[in-house]
Amino acid sequence: MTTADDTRLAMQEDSHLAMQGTIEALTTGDGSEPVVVNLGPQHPSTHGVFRLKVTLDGEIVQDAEMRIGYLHRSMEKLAEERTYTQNIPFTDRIDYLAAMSNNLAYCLAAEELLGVEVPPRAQAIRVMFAELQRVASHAMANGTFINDCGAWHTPLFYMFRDRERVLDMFEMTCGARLTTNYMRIGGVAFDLPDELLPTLESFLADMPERIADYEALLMENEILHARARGVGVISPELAVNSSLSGPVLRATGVPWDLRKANPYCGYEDYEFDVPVGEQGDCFDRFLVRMAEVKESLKILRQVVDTLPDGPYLADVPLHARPEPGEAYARVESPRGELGFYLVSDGGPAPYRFHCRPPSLINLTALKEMSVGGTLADAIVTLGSIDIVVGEIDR
Amino acid sequence: MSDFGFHLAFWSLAAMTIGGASMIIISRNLVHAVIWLVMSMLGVAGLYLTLSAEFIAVVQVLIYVGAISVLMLFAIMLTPRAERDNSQNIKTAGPAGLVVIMVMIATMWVAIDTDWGAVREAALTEQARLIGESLIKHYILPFEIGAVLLTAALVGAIALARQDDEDAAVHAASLQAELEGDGSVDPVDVVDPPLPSDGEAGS
Amino acid sequence: MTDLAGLSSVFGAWYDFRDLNNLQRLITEWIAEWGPDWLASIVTGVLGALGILAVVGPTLLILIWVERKVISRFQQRYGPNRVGPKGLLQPVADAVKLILKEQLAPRAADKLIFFLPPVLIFVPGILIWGVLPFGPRMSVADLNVGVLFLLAVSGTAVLVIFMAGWSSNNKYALFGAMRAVAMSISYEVPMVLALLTLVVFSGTMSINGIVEWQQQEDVIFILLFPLSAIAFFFAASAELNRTPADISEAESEIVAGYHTEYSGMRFGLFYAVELGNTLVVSGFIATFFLGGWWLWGLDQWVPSWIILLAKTAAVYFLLIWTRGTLPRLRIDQLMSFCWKALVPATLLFVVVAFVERTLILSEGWDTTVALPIMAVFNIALTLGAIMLFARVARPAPLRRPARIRMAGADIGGLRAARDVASRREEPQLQVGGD
Amino acid sequence: MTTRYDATAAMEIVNAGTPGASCVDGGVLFLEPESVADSIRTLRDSEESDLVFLSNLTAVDHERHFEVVYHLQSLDRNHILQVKARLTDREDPVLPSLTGVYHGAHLQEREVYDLFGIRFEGHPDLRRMFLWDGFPGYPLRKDFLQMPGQIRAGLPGFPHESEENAWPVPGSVPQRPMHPNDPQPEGDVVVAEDDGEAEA
Repeated sequence: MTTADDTRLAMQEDSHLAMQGTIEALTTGDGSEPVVVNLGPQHPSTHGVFRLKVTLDGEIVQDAEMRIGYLHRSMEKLAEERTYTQNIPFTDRIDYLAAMSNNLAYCLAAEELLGVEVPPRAQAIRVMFAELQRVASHAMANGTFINDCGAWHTPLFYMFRDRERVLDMFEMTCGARLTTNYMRIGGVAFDLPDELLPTLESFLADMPERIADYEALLMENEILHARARGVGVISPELAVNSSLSGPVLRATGVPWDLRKANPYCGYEDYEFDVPVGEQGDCFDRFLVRMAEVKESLKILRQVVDTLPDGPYLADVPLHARPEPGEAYARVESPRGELGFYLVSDGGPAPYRFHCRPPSLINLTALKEMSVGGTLADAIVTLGSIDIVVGEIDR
Repeated sequence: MSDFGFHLAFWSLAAMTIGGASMIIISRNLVHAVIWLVMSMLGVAGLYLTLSAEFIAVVQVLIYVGAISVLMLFAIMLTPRAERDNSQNIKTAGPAGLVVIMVMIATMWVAIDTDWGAVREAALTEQARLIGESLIKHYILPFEIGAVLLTAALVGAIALARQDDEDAAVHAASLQAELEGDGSVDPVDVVDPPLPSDGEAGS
Repeated sequence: MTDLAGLSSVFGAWYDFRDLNNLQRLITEWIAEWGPDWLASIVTGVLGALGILAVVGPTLLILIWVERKVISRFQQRYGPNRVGPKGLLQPVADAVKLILKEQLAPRAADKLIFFLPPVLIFVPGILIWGVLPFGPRMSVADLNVGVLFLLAVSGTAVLVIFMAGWSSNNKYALFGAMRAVAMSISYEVPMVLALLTLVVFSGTMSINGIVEWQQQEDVIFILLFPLSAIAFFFAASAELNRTPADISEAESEIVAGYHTEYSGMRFGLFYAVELGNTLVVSGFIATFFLGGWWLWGLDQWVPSWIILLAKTAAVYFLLIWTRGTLPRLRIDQLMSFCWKALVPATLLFVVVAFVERTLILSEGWDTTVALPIMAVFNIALTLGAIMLFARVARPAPLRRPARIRMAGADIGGLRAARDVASRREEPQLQVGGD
Repeated sequence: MTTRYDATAAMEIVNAGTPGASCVDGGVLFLEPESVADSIRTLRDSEESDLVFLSNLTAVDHERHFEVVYHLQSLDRNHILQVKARLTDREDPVLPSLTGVYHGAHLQEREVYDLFGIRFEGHPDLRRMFLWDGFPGYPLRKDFLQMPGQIRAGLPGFPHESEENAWPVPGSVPQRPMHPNDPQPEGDVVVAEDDGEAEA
């Protein structure tokens, strides 16, 4: 057994004793004494191995602190020993619910280093899959969010039905559903299969009805309103100062979307809008995600209509050595601003590989959002931020 | 009902009541004591049943088991541990015991001395109606006094609970100060396990 | 009944399945002929208990299947369909699995109190069946104080839940237990008040008496006192820990609440009792508010217990429906809903029932005319109360609508945010609000 | 389209308050480590630069020195500026914390501390984040777990390029025993992992 294992064991033993101590304090201690409750690492609504340590006075959260690292796989170190192309599968595993967006952000950074021009068809395919990924990811986020509000899995299963269709499309294109490994430096790995476009057409035809269903089921649900309105509120000033991004930032009213602000892959050619909220509470985040799904469908419609012909992959040597330099490319992933910062020393592998994880940075303000609310509010807030632990820990 | 069934019920219920009451005194854990108290009260409810007073029996369960004991559990949960340590009260235990014994003797004397005029007729079928009528007609004054007393207690309890709001404001302010301050690390959080020495390091 | 004259010999015979009590009465009369009367009463009790267990046990197994199947249809999936025909044997397989699982107990648990609750929880769970009238004479114990008995027995279950949560030495369990206790003592009040309406109006505390009153007056109580029925339904679902009030075992917050630390069949017992309680409470709702075993004369033809079971199934389906559809409320919302909405409303209806009862008894109003008028009045009052609540008691954040605007060309930071927010045009999406 | 904010302009804004900023060709703004927080606060508050959003904060180990890299973004003006600070002390690299300027620096600085060992002075809660307390070393430094024979971390070359860069043919290198029951190899085997036994 290594030293590290011993340390881990000692920690576990320690936390066990600490747990017993607080139980004692809770059951036999002063009533007003704060109680520390660990939500996670194994907990139904921490969405992975994430641990939220809340200090409670009764049911009121006095302090919330997160403990992460349970899923730390040291990707940034591992990536330094693999070629630029070999690193693409790693990015799948960073955010396994939006693998396409991660592929895309990494490839954009690598292309910036290598100075590669991406053919127009590849650009359009990238947009198509990034938006499909957004639909799938938001379906998951909203479903689990309502589950955290206490629904008994019904909305989750409804949303999963749509996500399933998107994943089927991924599978028919690149053979994988979650860890797609589809984007390549200079384009995408495969051209679209023949059956994809008809499937996508039928998906686009069905979705408006589905979304109307969800709006009827969820948006006027008084209990959902009671649970999510005015909960986990954050001001736009603090949101900007906390580097929040994505739907969490837009729910506060700040119209910041990289697809508009810094268009990549030809997003400037498509017509879509950026929905923003007003209150910055959990319900606005939910609504913003719902509205974003609609906008994504709008983009998908345009991509299908204007899909150009041509090569799907630029002529990039497999064993490319970029010039020494650095690149920072960002995309608007479903969770927010996802950036990859690559430093090259002229070698075959990145000298430094850094991912700007929106899930992690969006958690910066978790304490501010949840202190003062109840334990149940903290869970709803965490659910509304939509974290992916693979991306937090990397 | 023949005597055998009655005696069986009476003695087992009496054992349950007195046994539970004794265990309240013996058990050192307050929560255990409450659970024994519940057992004792259930025994009393059973005794009422043997006296054909099913209304009183059911009310006993409803109020004492369902409400009073739960109230006690809440009180225990909300009491600081230091104030629950009975060893500090050992000086008052003697006089208190004396008072209790005197009250008990007085009660028993009254109980034995009173001519209860046992009812030998069939069990009353409409006890609730009789109790209600006697409360409203004959004992209206005590009933009203009890009602006023309970209302006063309720208002007092709400007033006591209301005071917490001021504390809450202070508390929120201190919490805010803590948030804005330099955010010193909570000592509980620092898990600093001793690094195993070479000898202890397992292979 | 004249056309049934030929069959009259059937009535009251042991094979008259409209009333299963006939068989039992036959046995007790036979024992009373030769044996002591305490033996007869013991045999009666044992037979009743066995009858209930024989009904409850298999029903629970079927219910697990029904609940899972119905919920899965709500959720666009198939549900259990592998074990046995249509997955009917799935609950049996689950039970076998639970029995074979290892029984774990936390090291620091209070062992005696930890092991007792899974057994003790059965006591109120079974006792409560005793006063459910399946037919005119078909209840194990037709108590004069049946309503009170029901409340008293269901109130004791909370102590068992507390024992389970406290002894587990687990914070989730303790939170669940405290929430369950707080919920239970709060929601008992509207429950009592809702039943008090019926007791005041029908003038009896016997459950069978309440059903017979509905039979005599040809009316079901849900029409006379709809708000009491709604309050009772909600309070019962709160006591049963079902959504939207399942905070004491809120999965997304406190894992499984008071039975977090119970594994294997110990958990299975909690689960079974919970389902059984759901069924029996559906039965009581059907009895109190839907006329129980009586259905406008149909009970002469169809066995009364089948009518009751059909009504129970309807209420049970409603409970599954709410569970499959609604999110969960927060504890403070549930508490304020109980004390600020349900208690005053049910109290109001106690007064209303008292006044209307007095009108019938003292003023001698004819019930055939008075009851429909009162029903219309009470329904109007209920609707008014609900609308008043919706208007007055809505928390502040809900009074403003949630708005989603489209940024359009305004992309940027705080300045752009102000620009977007100050636009006059209608927001893209507007939800909620007054 | 997000534009690059001219570093020369940023340099002028900063140098008006706390001198020490420099830049090369208007691309990247270099700051003196001691004045990082103050300079960036100036850049954030200045109406002209308006860099209110800390997009990214990370570090790079350049073997001789560390580089802490900040990407600052203006949302309303839609420009981005890359700021760097060099730390030459490898033993105890210290930098003032940005948490007073950007709340969003909180977790990112903790991450850099965890993986590079760069201390941020004034950070309210500077603890290990991904790794546990007592983890030996800082894994993203290039000298972390330096292998015997001075093998440098990273990929020396593509496999096809030369003999010595080639990845070993399977079976040609004796495998490290994965389990005590595996056949023990003969001769010297480079064991990459430091066990407790090796230390003892």
